[in-house]
Amino acid sequence: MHGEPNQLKYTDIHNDVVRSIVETGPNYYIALVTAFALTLICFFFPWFYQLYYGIGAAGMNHPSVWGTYLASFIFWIGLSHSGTLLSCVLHITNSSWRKAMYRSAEAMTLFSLVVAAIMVMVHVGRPWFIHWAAPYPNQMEMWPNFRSPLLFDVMAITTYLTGSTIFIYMGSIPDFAAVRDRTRGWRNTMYSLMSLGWRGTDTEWHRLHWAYTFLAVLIIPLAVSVHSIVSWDFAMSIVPALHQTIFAPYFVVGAIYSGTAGIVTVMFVLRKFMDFGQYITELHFDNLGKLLLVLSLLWTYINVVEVFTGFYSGASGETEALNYRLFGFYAPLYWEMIAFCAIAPLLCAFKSFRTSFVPMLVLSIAINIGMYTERFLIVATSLSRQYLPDAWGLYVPSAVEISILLGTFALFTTLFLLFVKVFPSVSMYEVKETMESPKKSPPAASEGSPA
Amino acid sequence: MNVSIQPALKSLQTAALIAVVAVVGIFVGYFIDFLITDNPEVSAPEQPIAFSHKIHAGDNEIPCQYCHTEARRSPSAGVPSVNKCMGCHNEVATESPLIRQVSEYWENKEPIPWVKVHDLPDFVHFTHKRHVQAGIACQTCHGPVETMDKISVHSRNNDGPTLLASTTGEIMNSETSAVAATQNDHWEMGLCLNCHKQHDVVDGKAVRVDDGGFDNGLDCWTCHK
Amino acid sequence: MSFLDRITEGWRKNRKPGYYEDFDYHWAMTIDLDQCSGCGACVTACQAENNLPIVGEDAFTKGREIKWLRIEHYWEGEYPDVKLNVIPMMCQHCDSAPCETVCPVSATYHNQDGLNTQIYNRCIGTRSCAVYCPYEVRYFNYNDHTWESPLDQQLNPDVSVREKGVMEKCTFCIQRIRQAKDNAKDDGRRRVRDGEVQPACVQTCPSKAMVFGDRNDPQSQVSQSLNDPRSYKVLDELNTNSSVVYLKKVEAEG
Amino acid sequence: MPNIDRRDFIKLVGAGGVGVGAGVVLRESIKHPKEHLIPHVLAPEDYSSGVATWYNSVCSMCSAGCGISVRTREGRAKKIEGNPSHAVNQGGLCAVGQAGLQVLYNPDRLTGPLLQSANRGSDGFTQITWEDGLTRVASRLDVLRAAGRGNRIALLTRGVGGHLAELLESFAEGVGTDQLHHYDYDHPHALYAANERFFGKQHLPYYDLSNTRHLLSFGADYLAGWLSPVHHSLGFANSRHGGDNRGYFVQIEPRMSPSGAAADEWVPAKPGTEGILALGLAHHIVASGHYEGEDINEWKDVLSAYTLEKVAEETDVSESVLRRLAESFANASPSLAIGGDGAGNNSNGVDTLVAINALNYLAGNVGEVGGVIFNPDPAGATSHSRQANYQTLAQLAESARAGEIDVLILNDVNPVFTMPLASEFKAALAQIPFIVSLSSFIDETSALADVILPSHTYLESWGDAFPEQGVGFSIGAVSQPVIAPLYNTKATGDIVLDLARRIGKPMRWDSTEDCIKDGWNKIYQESDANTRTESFESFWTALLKAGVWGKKNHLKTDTSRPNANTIASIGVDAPTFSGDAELYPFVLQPYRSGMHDGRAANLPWIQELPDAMTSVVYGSWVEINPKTAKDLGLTEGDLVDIESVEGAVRAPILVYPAIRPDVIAMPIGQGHTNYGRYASNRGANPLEILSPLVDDNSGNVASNATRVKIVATGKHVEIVKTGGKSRDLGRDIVQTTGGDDHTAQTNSIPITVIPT
Repeated sequence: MHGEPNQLKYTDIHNDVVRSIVETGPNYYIALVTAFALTLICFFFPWFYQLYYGIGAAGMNHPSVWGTYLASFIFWIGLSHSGTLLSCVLHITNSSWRKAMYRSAEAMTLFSLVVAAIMVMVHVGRPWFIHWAAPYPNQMEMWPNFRSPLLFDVMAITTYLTGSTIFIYMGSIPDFAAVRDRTRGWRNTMYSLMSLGWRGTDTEWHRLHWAYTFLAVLIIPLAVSVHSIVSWDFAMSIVPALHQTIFAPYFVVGAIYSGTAGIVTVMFVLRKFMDFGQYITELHFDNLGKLLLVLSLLWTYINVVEVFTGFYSGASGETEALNYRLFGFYAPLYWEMIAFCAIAPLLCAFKSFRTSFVPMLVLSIAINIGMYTERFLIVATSLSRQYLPDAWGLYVPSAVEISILLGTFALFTTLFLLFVKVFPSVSMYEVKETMESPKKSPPAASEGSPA
Repeated sequence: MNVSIQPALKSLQTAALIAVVAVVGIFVGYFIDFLITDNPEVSAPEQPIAFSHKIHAGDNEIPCQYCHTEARRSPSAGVPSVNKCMGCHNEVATESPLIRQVSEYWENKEPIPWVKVHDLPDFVHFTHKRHVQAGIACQTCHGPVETMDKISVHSRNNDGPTLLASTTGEIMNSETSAVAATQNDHWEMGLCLNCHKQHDVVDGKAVRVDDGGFDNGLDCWTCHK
Repeated sequence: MSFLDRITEGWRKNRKPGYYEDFDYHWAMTIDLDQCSGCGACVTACQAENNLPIVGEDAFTKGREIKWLRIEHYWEGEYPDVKLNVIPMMCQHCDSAPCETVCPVSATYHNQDGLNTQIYNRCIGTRSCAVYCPYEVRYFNYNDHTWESPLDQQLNPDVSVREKGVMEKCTFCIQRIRQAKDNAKDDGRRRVRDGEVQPACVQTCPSKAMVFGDRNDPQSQVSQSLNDPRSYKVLDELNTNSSVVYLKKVEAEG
Repeated sequence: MPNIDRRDFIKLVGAGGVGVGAGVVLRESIKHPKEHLIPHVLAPEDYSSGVATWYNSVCSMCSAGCGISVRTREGRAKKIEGNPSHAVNQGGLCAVGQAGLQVLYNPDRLTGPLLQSANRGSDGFTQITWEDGLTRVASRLDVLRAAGRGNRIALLTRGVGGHLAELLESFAEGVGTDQLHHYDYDHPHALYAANERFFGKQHLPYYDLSNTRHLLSFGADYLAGWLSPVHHSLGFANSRHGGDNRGYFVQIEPRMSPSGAAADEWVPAKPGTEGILALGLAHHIVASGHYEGEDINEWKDVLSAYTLEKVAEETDVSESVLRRLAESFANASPSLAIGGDGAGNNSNGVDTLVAINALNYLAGNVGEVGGVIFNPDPAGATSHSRQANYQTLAQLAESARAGEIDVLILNDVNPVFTMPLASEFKAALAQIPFIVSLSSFIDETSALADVILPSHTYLESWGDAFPEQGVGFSIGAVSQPVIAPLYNTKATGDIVLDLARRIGKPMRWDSTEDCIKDGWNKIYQESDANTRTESFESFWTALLKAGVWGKKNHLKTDTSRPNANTIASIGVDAPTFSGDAELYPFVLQPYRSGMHDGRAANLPWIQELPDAMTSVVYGSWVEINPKTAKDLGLTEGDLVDIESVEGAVRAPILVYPAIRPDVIAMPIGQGHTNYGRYASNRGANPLEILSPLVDDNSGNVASNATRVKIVATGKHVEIVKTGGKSRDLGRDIVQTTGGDDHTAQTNSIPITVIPT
């Protein structure tokens, strides 16, 4: 390995990370409060109003009965594919540059999943009955409909959520232990609970590594299945421009794509505001940049395929839907998406671009805007142009919807801010793995450094 | 330095205890309210006139349908009109204070605002006609009304074998009755479902069968609307 | 026979075409487009029978009307050789209905009479059925609807008033079917007579363009009407296998 | 267990308390509210809770007189359906008929007598008692009657048929006035006039659509408003698929109506030239020897002017089309030509309709099955003789201005809305010292009343109807109350009877029911002995049960051959229009949409019923040809002023594919200013700007003869409509098939039998 980490001592890592947890500047609190306030104002208040008034608070209508809520749902599910999936792949492929960033990446997974789950609640008309979608014995002797792709969704997401939670938690146990040993008072109590009495014996390390790898292998297919299944919500319908076999890979690629972009954003933030400069380096941005390039090409290819099938089908419904997407009411959004997700990422071909932080940040944000647009278009354009022209309609999001959309980001940020104060946001022991062992034996006994 | 989880857990015990107490409290509170405020399953609601089914259906063995005449020909069993009450009580027990109340209503030509005890949600379609004609005893769902002074929704928590009166009025026990009491305790979908699964309609009468219920009887639209 | 075999067998049984013919009734409707004048009497009749809300002008502007039965208009040609084709569009009660597979809570399903039914109080409002339905005949309650007193006294007690967040659609006036069956039982008949039950739209149609009845009974008017050479199904290419069959409009030369 | 010190214990107690509280609140919040079971005091015998009861009655939403059966539950009307045994509608019912329930349950209904305590036209009405209201009116009437100036009392009522009409007559007699006017905006005055001139009969004949094989409809929207739409729909359907060969329908009108859409052929002739076109066809029929009667020469003479070339150029319909139409009309047998409002409400309206009668005569359709059949004289009174046309009302207004009217009694009639502004009718009413209204609603006219004595709706009161357009034989039906009155209102008849009593001119009946029964008793007596039931009472019960009475007596007309001077009088001049063709390039066609003449505009179901052609709801619009729109640079939703000589109305543009470029059309019914929450201040009323151009033969205003211009306002509004894109983009949604693929209808329609 090369880069700054080599100049580091193990202790520096500990100090840095623990500092990031223990020492909290006013900026953090300002950030946290703002985020939380925004969450309340932009997310929860509008949502409660909607619960009271009905979905009519949103802009949906007949025939466009789905709207931004579902788009956000897919978007956040997509974002969730950044972390866990990526980190699993990289873990298995032993790409060591992953180690500094994967913790926060996995955290993203977790929180985007949580947000996505909440979006489902926001989306349905009677969330107070949502439990009926879960299979449990009841006096009505009613079971959910196991043929429904939506039910597949519920299953897939809950599984994925559980998987990722265990994964991130298990990965951080040694670090909890490390923090535990460096903190006093309630923190110490908390971390000694969370570290489950980790001692750092060889057996423990052995077991951890084994289980960790096992989970990694387990989660990869899971992650892929999740987004395939999400895509089936649409692909299994017979709506023109949704009823397509390409949808599963389309969604998976899209998911990883936006996820990776998401990681870039978060990396930048961590690097900037928690000065992890030495751990998150050009190297990471360089690699992520390459990844983005590949993914964008894949994504573009699938879009071309989609357009072609639409055009080649010759079916009035398909062509009309396609035509509407490309040149209809929402056309500007479509071309914005193409610009952001197909053209802009080509810049990643240049190393100079990949290794410069701010441009990468801009790109990553642009990509995620584009990806959100994609999800929105999938919902909006196809539903308003279906088989019976006399039933065509137009869907424009309402203020409540937009506010809730922004609110989700605030919610996500809030969760993430809390995370960085609880979890060591850089995996200490794995970063250490990337360093040569020090000349003399490490100072503290139980820092859980690998033998 | 201590790595054990024990001390941490110890220090949390009190907090945990408080939490537990609070949660338990919620359930307790719910149940208390369930018991003390008007809940037809536990305490019968106060009626404008303390009418006793025990006296009428029990002691004097007046058949249910003498007053609830529409049960056999209409979805709703119907509440007897005031003049129906007066029909008897012109002669019977005219001096008792309760009957005086009735006759007051009658003289003022006002209806008696009975409080509804057996209440189904508005999205449920239940027809007394079909069930009565199938020979199902009123008590199957309404419980031993003839033993109740105050009418209340019947839940079979503690009382033993329910006496079931057939629709014609003569008393018989659960063995001989067309339909035995269902096992479900509460006035909810399961109650209907059990019965519909256990019974089949053979030339107009409900008969107990073991292979789950009759063809349309389990369709949601049988009872929902 | 292994457990799996039994599962698969049961599945096939339920998937095989004509599955619903095994049941007592298979309700179906034909609409003769050569007789329909698009007057809209059926629309109002439906609204009166099924407690459809008066949504108000604002809801119409937002495209949130609730009309279980609507008249679609399709112009053809330009002035002066211009024609207007109208077609009443309501739930087609497809025997292989896309909406039924997608509902996560089985709020919509196919019942023994070949009806595509919707249980309002089971619906959680994912609205996916409306997306999956190619006929766009499922309508969603975007908010609670009110009837200005005393208009509420007109509400039909046999049909529940749907609350906010619930999907609703044409039921072939299932409450009338239920009533007819009830009457049949009272007369000790096993079956409902042909023509004994008519949905509100069929009943009121001034030009008698609609026929409703039991497809399983070969003698019924609707069965005969189904054999009409002019009969066709809208969007038949989607294999929804719908129970509403239209009779083609005739273009005669003077 | 940790050792709990005092503070912990307090904490515990506190937590427990909070928990319990939360629990109680929780259940209280989700608990069902208490419900009550309210029994009858004395249960009526025909009542059973949870079981529907059906009552047969008559629909009074328009003059067609369809039979209805009303479903009631727990004493409340729930649904109106057509009475299957009534020959007029045979179970069918139109949207407005269905919406009758909302007349009954309308939130804007008047709940009791009102007195205008502020100045007129304001909403300063105060509740008064019936006693008070009736005495106020009676005293006024009594004074005038006693002074022998009863003629200063005017009665203006909506078209009331049957024995109520007689009741009103004798009331008018009682107070000593001949100023009794029935007024319906859409009463076919021209048609009556034409029939009188050609057939010598002041009746509507029965147009037997169901048996005709070829229909020429001159601007008659017979499926959606003209005379008896439901019965016509039945006939239309039956002619299409009842018999073995399919009827062919031609619609001749400048703007495609629902009937035009349903027809096989739509001929957009110039507005007002329908008669000329008819005579053109007649000319061809005579010339090509399809007609050989001995009066053929007279016909030749009178028709000589109407050669196909000339007609073609006057009507803007190609000669070949005319020839084809003439041929198929003459060859098809039976064939039928009808002329409706589109043709009748022109400057040459009556001549036009006469010409159409002539066409029927020449094609040998008069008195034939599938042609024009004459009804027997209706068993009960009809209102035509008393029907007020534009001139009559204008005179009424005139005499009001001259101060010759002291009291005006209005019954459920709204001329202020339907009369053109030019007539200054509203201003005239202001001159009348005392106005009484018997309407159930506040509308533009009854808002001007001093006293309002609200009457029952037709679902709460007695009445009967003898459909004028009929079914070819005597038919009548009784309208009975289906539910107890909702409010403190009285039946119109009872109010009138009461007034009569109070002015010391009691009539021979003591209630409306009595009056109706009395009338039917006569009918019962006249009925021939062998079909008669044993007693009137049994007849009466049977009548109420069936909801309809009919007698298969057919006036086989003596196809009264028009005499020479009738024939000589035939001829249609070119239509005249008010307004200069240069300044006002377009002819305005106000047409009846779903709202009847506007009286249905306060019914939410009707407001929310998408228009049959444009799927527009709530509000009105201006239909113009796409080409015209293009030339004027207008698109859908552009707000424009429609200006005539008399004034202007404002409405959004709706590009309409099937209307002549030189014509614009607007629906009647919207534009109410004071007609309840659902109708008020919505859309525009085209009738306002009509110029009072009267066809002297009918005395009615030629409502299709006003020229207008379109002035763009630059504003834009969104037209509220349910339809998306109304082109099917080759998706084959509405499929069609060739005429040869015709199949006989499998559901046999009950055909009204016409023995000949």
